[in-house]
Amino acid sequence: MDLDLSPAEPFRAEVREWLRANVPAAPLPSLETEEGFAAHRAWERRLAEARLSVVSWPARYGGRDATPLEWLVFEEEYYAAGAPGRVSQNGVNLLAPTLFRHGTPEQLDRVLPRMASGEVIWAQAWSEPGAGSDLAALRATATRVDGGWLLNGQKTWSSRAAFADRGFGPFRSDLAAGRHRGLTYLMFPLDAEGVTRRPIGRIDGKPAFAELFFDDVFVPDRDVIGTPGEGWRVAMSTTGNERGLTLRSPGRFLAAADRLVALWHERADPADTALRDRVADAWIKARAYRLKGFETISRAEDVGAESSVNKVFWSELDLALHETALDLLGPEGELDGDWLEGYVFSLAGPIYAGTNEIQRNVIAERVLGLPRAAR
Amino acid sequence: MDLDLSPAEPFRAEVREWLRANVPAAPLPSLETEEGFAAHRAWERRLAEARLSVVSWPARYGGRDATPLEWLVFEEEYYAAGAPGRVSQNGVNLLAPTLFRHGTPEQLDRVLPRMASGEVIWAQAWSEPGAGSDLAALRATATRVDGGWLLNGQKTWSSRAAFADRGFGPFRSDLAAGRHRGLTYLMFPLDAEGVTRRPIGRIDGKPAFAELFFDDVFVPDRDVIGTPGEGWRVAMSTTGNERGLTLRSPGRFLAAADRLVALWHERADPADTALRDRVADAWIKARAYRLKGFETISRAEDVGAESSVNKVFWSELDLALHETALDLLGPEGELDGDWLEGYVFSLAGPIYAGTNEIQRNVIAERVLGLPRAAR
Amino acid sequence: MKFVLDAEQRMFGEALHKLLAEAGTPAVVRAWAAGSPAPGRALWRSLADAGVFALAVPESAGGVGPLPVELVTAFHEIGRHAAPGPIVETVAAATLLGRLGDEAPAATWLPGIAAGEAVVSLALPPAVPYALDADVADVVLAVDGEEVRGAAAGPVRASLDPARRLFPVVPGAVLAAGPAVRAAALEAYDMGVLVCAAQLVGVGRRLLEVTVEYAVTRRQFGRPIGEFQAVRHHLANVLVGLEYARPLVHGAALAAGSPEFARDVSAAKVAAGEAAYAAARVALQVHGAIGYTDEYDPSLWIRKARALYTAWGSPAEHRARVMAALARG
Amino acid sequence: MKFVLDAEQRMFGEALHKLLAEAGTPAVVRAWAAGSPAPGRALWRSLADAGVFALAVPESAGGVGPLPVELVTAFHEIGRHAAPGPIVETVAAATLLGRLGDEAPAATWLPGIAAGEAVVSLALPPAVPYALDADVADVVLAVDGEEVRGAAAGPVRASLDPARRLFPVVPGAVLAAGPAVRAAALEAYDMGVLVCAAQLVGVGRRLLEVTVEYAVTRRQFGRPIGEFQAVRHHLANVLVGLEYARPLVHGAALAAGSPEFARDVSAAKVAAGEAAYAAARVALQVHGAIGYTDEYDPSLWIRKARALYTAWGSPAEHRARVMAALARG
Repeated sequence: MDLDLSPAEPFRAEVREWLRANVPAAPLPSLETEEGFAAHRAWERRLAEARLSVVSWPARYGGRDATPLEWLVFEEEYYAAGAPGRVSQNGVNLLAPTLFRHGTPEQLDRVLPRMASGEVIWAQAWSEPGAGSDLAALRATATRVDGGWLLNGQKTWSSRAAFADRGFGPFRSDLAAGRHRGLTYLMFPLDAEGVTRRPIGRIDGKPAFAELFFDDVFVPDRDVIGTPGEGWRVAMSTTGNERGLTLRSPGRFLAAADRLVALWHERADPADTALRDRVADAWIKARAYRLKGFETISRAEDVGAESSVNKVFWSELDLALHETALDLLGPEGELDGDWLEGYVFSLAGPIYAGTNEIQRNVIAERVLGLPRAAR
Repeated sequence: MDLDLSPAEPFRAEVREWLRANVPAAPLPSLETEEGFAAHRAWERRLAEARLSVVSWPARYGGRDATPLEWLVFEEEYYAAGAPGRVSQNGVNLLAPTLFRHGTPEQLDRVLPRMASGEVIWAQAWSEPGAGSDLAALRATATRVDGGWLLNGQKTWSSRAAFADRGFGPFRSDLAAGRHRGLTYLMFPLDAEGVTRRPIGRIDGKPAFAELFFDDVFVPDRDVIGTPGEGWRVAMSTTGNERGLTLRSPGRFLAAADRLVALWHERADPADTALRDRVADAWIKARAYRLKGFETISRAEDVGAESSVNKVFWSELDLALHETALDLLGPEGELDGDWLEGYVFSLAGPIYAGTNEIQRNVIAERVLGLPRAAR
Repeated sequence: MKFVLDAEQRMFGEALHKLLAEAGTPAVVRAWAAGSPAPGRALWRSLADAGVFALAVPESAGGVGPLPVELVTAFHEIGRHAAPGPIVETVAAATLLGRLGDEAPAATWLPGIAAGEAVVSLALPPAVPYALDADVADVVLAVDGEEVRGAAAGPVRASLDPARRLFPVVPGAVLAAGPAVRAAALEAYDMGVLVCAAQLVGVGRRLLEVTVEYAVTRRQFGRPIGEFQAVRHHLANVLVGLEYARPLVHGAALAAGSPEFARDVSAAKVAAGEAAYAAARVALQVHGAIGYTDEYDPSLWIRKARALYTAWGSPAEHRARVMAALARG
Repeated sequence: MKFVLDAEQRMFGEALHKLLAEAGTPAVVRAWAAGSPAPGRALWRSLADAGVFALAVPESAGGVGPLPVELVTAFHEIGRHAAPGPIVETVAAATLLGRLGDEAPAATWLPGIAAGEAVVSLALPPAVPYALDADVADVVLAVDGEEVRGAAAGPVRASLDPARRLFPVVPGAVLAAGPAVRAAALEAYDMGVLVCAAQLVGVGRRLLEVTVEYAVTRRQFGRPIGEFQAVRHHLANVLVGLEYARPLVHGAALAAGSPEFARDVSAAKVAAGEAAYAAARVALQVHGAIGYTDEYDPSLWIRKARALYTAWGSPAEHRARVMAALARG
């Protein structure tokens, strides 16, 4: 057993140097505004030009075949540098793994390079009213027509869909089949004829996601991922990514914990052990999450249900860390700023990508082997 | 609305004075030992001689018809004075209310005075192996015979039964009837022919409760409480007492919280706000529990499901308060002493008298009106 | 000893509940947050007509106060309906002016406060450094040591709760000065903490009400989510927290004027803040994504609970006040 | 980078698991608590034969150590089986003696420690004021500033965990003195904290194992209690806590000898203590009354978890060490 990170140090040095030279001095406008969205898209292009937008991908798609360790190191450096949020993350972390697993060579060649360059920004379209964590209750339909499919119905809580270019998700293509059957996984344009998007304000009012309405939206066969009717399996094969390491890399929390420690040194009364202990816990947990990440990539096998363990941990860590920051700021805590933005973001953690209650059920059944229960 | 306690002040003064003069300087040996049990029984006699053992009872049974407020005041003074634990509490708090509600005049005259004087100490015998919080699963039987009943089977977790004189609880008298039907509520001697008691060590090894085995133990009809077959209703009518105010009067927690505050002033680093905040929370919650008690006795109506709210609150308060004390004591925390004894006692709180999980179900259904659920 | 609201106090609370329900506060709050205070000002006047502000104004100045029990009864409903505006601040200001000893500012402002014509904002550093809704207020007071000054509003600072518009203060003319100011400011702070705590209990209660309603109607995996034990137990814990915060608020109200008032309002604020914030967290978790949206009404109370959690003194500050009081014995 | 136990380390842990399981530790622990140390001494020797103590003894003194990763692997199993005796203390003493610079006491005791012939207890105030099982130990060491002394045992103090017999120390002859003692004592403390943390993770893991087993078999209200969401979620939370404590323990072991060792063992002790104590609380709550009884085996681990929670430095003390290290940057 070892923690020898030296194989990744040259890469770390390169990334750190590039970020030092390129991270904008002033933070970009909020990702959840039209102006900020454009600015973040431009930033993705700069990352791509340095072949740093998708380091773990094969070179032919714009990556550099980075090892998992190099990817973790990249994430550490990226968030430590306070670099902009990743507007392309839903495509990179959710759609791309799906394509690597189920896509055709043609799809990979067509979709991935333009995703890597930020030319096309993707939005996930999974949830529907009445089907949040319960994917089996999906009702939006894909009807077979000559050469493709017609989409109808509604999706909601589609992150970034207010400004994104294209969307992806499962649609019900066989109404006769059972809850988990008869779903087909599709990619579609958000500016297509028949697509209406209604931005939804996050709890702080920012349009962080949107409702999508489909009225006979045509999708050609080439935009079906995997076998028609097998959309459930296709979707499930990447939920682990959403809950696991890729969407919430340790670097993000290490950087936040370091900023919290700095805030404590700057603002807190050193004698205030109540706050000190909470700051210490945030730092300890961020470090635990980092080490757990090294453990995960050191094991060959698929993470599987472990991603549920991850999701419960990082979402609670993120919330506790930001609650501590707001409490530390006292009457300033409720004021708009980075810490409040981070707090609002962290509030969603225990809810999306399957609520933590559902993750605990998964842990109880698949990890602990407790009897399956209806409730 | 007012908090005018003056009507009870004369009584408070009398109680305080008597306790000042009579509470043993040295603590009695542990209630959970034979020697300590005898000492606590003698203490009950002294309380009875001053007509302070059951203040809220009618005078004819040894009480002094104290108002609910006077009773709360008595409890505050009693625990503030650090007076001995009440060896008779299961009889006074659980059996007596049952008798007041369902007993015959003959039973009241026969049982209550000797309970008030400590001459007869009662143990509750409800739980059975396989029927802890689930009273409907009781299996110990009472079989009709000429002039009375024969008890057979097993009871367990009977507090104080190792040294007590008599027991009480529901037995299954009609095997055909449904889970909640066909129970009969009985009183029986613990030294009778056919009763075997096996002391059970608490987690700290002290024999705080016992297993009881019944082999054709005869109980005369006059020791049936209420109507045969109605034992479920009889039992349920006092579970509120066990969960509610009577078994855990505010005085107990006010005294413990004041001792914790004193311990903090004596032992803790005043700059240690982490501990300070936990001490403050213990004091605040103890005070909240006291005020809630005044609220409860100010309302006419029966507490009902509110006793479940009480039980969750005091059991968590008691545990948190003692955990704080142990943490405050650091390496001394694991050592035998009053705080450790209190901690061990508090560990049982969330379990007995219906686990807190069950209390939360009761709150969800009877207070919040959530749909009944099997699980 | 009768430690429950008497019939008259209960009726007062129910009347306010009715008044606020009919006013349709969610729309009023959204308008207030959007910079259209007119509906909020109208609601303010009807609260005044119902006698809310007079409760904080001494009889000598045209009020009926101070009546702390009636005030916490009112603020429970004000929180339950998320009524917008510097209501806590105006009540605290009334306490300040009523205690100054100096008659002039009291005579100038108290009758208007009682009548609902004067909306007052207040900065009471360090715990209350910003003046809430100062742009809408008819007067902004700023306490600084032994001085009370009129103040102008600096540039607005946005809050997590868009209905809370916070302004740094630019101190102006001295309205009163001297040791009496320090004492009056402490009483004003304690009164503000008390009614803020009452408001928090009302906020938590509404969050519990709407979340229970949602858990009964919303179905997932083929059954109402209120059947899932995790949801049931979350909600039961919220009820327990609120049930024990309320008596602390009532007890503190009855302690007004006693040496224990400061200690007791702090204890009430700690319990009310923790209970209301826990209610907000559970409301968000049980509602899921829809609870996380601006357009769905529970967000009004979820944001308010968090903002009030640190407003008028953080839980840590109030725990410190409790322990300091206990240290003095 | 391969941050998982290698095959050899895994086999070592599995061998100890087998050894301890076959030893029937619950009976050994009960005998130890009852004052019959013979079975415990026998177990001690078989742990030594398996190479446990040699891991803490430098090669120069007949050991193979220090090997921190192998040590935490061993202590995970020692905690999982609740093996009794001053095992942590003996390992810490071996570190102390190995670092003294002074050869004499090292030469006297280290070979015996490696061979399992010397059971050593240790007082390392302030965090470790009492000598564990001093009545059974072959030697009791007491560190006082820049001195290491032999010590006699004062009157026993009973612990919540009857298998932990704690003794005040009566310092005797000076065995070593000088600044090197202070440095060696700090290293000994850090090593003791590390293996105590590993032991806590093992204790928590066993509590999770037995509680899951109980939840699967025990039925209430007509179904296994493991079907109730409250029970399922309690147990899931315990797993999460343990899953993230383990990597901190392994990471700290790999930091031995680096400037971060003290910081990292403290972080590991905090996480392991909280995870193990949470496991104990859930084990008790899920087992109900039977878990609260002395005669039922889970009590052995429930008591140990609470005792070790504050042993070798409370969570608060270790959080303070972490933040102090971060302050130094």
